[in-house]
Amino acid sequence: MTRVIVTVMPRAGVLDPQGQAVAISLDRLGFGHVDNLRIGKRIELDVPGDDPEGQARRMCEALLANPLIEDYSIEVAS
Amino acid sequence: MTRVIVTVMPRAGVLDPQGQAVAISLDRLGFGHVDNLRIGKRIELDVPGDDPEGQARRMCEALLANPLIEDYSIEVAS
Amino acid sequence: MTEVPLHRRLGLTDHENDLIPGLIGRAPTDAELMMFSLMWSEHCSYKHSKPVLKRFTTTGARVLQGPGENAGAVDVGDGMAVALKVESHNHPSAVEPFEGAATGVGGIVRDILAVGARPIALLDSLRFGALTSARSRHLFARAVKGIGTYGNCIGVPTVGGELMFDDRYEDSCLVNAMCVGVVSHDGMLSASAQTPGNALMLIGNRTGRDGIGGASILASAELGDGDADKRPSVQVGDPFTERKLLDCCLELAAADLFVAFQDLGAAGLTSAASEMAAKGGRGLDIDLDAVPLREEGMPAAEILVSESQERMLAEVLPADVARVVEICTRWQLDATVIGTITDTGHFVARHHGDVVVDIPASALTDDAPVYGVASEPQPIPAPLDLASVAPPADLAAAWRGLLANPNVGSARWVYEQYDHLVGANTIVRPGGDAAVVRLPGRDTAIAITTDCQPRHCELDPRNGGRATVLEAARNIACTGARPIAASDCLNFANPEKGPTGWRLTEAVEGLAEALEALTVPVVSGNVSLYNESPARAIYPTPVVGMVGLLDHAERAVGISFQNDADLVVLVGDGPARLDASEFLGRAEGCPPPPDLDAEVAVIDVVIRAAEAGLLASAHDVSTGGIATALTESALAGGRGCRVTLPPGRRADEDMFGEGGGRIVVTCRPSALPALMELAGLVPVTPLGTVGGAEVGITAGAHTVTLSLDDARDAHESAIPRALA
Amino acid sequence: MIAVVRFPGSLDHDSAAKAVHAAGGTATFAWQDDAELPAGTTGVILPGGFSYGDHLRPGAIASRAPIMGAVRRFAEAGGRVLGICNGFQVLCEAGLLPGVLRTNTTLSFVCRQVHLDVADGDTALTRGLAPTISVPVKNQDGNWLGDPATTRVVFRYHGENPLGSTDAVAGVANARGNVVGLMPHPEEAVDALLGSTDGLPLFRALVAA
Ligand SMILES: Nc1ncnc2c1ncn2[C@@H]1O[C@H](COP(=O)(O)OP(=O)(O)O)[C@@H](O)[C@H]1O
Ligand SMILES: [Mg+2]
Repeated sequence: MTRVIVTVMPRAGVLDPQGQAVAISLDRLGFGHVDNLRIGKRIELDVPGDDPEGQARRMCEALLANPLIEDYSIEVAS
Repeated sequence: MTRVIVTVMPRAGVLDPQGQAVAISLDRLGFGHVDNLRIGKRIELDVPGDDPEGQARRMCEALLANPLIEDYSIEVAS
Repeated sequence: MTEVPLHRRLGLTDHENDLIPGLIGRAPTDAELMMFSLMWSEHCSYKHSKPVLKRFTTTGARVLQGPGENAGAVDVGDGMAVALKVESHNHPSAVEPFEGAATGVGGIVRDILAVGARPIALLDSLRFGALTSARSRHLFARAVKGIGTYGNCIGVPTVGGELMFDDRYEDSCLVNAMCVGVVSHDGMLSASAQTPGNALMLIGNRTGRDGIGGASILASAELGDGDADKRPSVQVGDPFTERKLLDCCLELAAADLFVAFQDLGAAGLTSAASEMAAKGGRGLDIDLDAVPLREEGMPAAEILVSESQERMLAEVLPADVARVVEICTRWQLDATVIGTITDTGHFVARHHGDVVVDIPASALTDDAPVYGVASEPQPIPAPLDLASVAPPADLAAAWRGLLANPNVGSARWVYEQYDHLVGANTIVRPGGDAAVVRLPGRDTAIAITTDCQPRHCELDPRNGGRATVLEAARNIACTGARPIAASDCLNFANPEKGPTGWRLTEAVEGLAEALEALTVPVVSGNVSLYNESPARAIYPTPVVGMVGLLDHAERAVGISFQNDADLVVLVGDGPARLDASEFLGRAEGCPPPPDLDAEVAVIDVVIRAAEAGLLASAHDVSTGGIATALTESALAGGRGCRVTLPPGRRADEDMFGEGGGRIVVTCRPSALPALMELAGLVPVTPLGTVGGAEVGITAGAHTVTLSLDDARDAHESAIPRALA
Repeated sequence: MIAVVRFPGSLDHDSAAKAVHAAGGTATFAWQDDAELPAGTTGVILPGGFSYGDHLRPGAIASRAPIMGAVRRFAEAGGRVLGICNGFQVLCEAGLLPGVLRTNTTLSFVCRQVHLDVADGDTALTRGLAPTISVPVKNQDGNWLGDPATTRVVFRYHGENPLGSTDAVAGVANARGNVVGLMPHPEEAVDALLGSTDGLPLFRALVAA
């Protein structure tokens, strides 16, 4: 098993309503104006086999990310 | 403005229903049994001021994370 | 420094600790002590409230199951039963409002499931501090989100509830949930263990470290400054698993695969298994190594008391185990044999080959100490001296202000976050008096409501208790339904203190008297005590959940004005008083005692008038007085009215005064004679007519009007503005 | 025979079946693990609910279930498919309809009666609907994001746009018009006792195929 971290973020140019709402709340809480706040997902998992990166990529293509609105990246723990 | 990445993950031992559902699905899609899958949030933002890390920590305490069920970590881009 | 002994840290008194060896014949192990501490907490044992609860009438012609099982049930005809129960999740919601409220919904739904019923409706009764407090805004908004997220995802419509904001709930918010389900008479399940040799199966989520100690620490102690320490024990809800559990268990029940069935709630496996055993006079032998865990290395005591959600316990014939597993697997749920039913009467648990628990099951349940409550009668305050309340300079402005008060304004902000339609049976939606839900596959329907009059209960608990029940019954009657059953949730402060104990006893007396006057039995309920902080105690808040039956679903009546030129008619002549009213805004003065006979008569007239098809709308006069009732019916129907109120003492009291015994109905002018005849001696007073784009009220020498647009703006924005 | 597809977490399958009956048809259920639709299927409904708890993305996990292969083949052969709420999300995730459904701009669940303008009454399913219909909307993630210029939009919110979707889109069809998805719930608008019968023609059209 290899520890893999998959990051799925809203694509640049796609409006992120949740991120916007959080930015507004932060401002209201007195943190001032926060720029470029975006919220995505971090998926941690143990992947079997000897090609964890390829396997994680296939998981992203098959399920974990929606290419219409999301980009993903993969990090394999050493 | 300093780029900061906040990672918010379900605390160890706290149920992660989303991670569980995704693990079941990956298995059903033929990826086999996946261990220790947990899903959290990745929040990217530009923080003003000269103590971005402290500021981000305060944001986590105030809003971004729920300390009852989530742990957070902060990474400041250099 | 001497170390505090374990039993005290677990919340047991020295006296209670001394009782245990006598019951089990030796000193308890730590795991056993933990189990006693949880099972003997107020939450599980009702040790203070049990004697008080005896006051309720729990039998009646329709009662199929009274208190004693996971939920009560009443007959609604044609072999169908309706199961109902109200439960609190106050303390968990104060610690973590989203998960606390969500798991409160999950818990009450599993109580209904446990009697074999399909849940068809949820209601939530909510009380928080004033919305001027940031903490209360947070608790309120997150609790609503938690209820919505859970209820929406499990597909049970949340069709009603209550909402009240008052400083007295600032430190101890109340989150009560009610669930109603349907089951055929012969499909009803019991939690009572039956036959030695049968398998004990755990179905649903895996067991983790959720809510360890929750039952004693979260539910039975006053919340102090140390709340942060309680954090790790928060339970997290998983509504997706709950939905699968519902579908799966109803399928298993339909296939007759459960001998006994029980949910896991407070105190987890300890409570569920000991109650199942004690109820049936059986024993259990549980192998804790078989319990599916979410985390490795959990000690026996933690497995025994974990409050992980979405789990059920079933007694299953050995020959049926394979089929149960097969069906659960299709629903992607774990189903595991964790033990067997025995004839020893003992709760035995084994872990890693050792016997870690071996005690009579009844020692945990039936032998819990019973204390009753303290009692120190309090004086009943005198009625308000009206002269001490300055009349408002501008009645229209006062009216608008009252509509914009979050205790009076629309709850739309809340109920639009709830799916109140799923199931396609919701006939009367939230926003009126009671909700009306068609019984699946039938032409009959039930009306459901939850109510309480906390300020009245504070000042005069017995009459407040009566007023609480009567309001619930009026709400049911306004839909045309006849009340048939009640459940209650007694939310009080520390009953070991004299005034609180007295209020608890008195309020229950008032509830019981009014329920008897209506011949409505109490079939289930729940108690939540110690709702106080060093700074303040809640009002006595005995929430009543009531169900009514409509023989003809299509005759259900709502609050909306239906037709221009309809008559606006007042049924009943109950008092309008500013004492403890929302217009006054505080618990001061003392509302007049309800007249039980007159109230029952008014309720009966409205039900019979609805059955006879005479009514276009009906709405009871409650919070905010008759001006509010008229405005709400006008807004709901999109048409105004013009009325003259019966002359009273002062225009503001006439318009905004509260007190029971009044229902505003509308009917075609041609229906008035029939209504009057049907009413007999009950006063029926035409007030005016429906029509126009404003509500116009003449009270004494004053005529006040409010346009529907102004009224809507005030009413609809009350909560959003308070939250902004 | 209309096949109503069930996933773990489906909620509105019974209401959808009732609507089919109200429209004079018969309904049967298909389970997510089935490889084929039931024999004799003449139309398919993907009902509302929270399949797989809406985890990851609404509809994402369900859209990868075995039955979806059969639904795809059925649609490609010209069969009529109606996706309601979560069913719409599943169809978008499966690529059978254009666009994607994201969280409502209010970030809250919204349950409310709304009016819809029928923007395209020419599809196999929307023929026969009144120009404006009253139906309830109830969802958390009903904010359709897509390109209206290249999409066959069949429903738009009339008046206020409650969920914040692109161009007030409430429902879309595939180019051929045999697959329709919408966020509001026409199956909750087939019974006068519950407030509206405006959704009935949609089910009549499905049943008529
Ligand atoms: N206030 C009350 N009025 C009537 N019955 C009550 C009341 N409180 C509890 N009960 C009954 O006592 C029994 C035990 O209640 P409880 O422990 O809350 O049930 P559960 O274990 O299912 O959560 C139930 O049958 C319940 O209906
Ligand atoms: Mg129970």
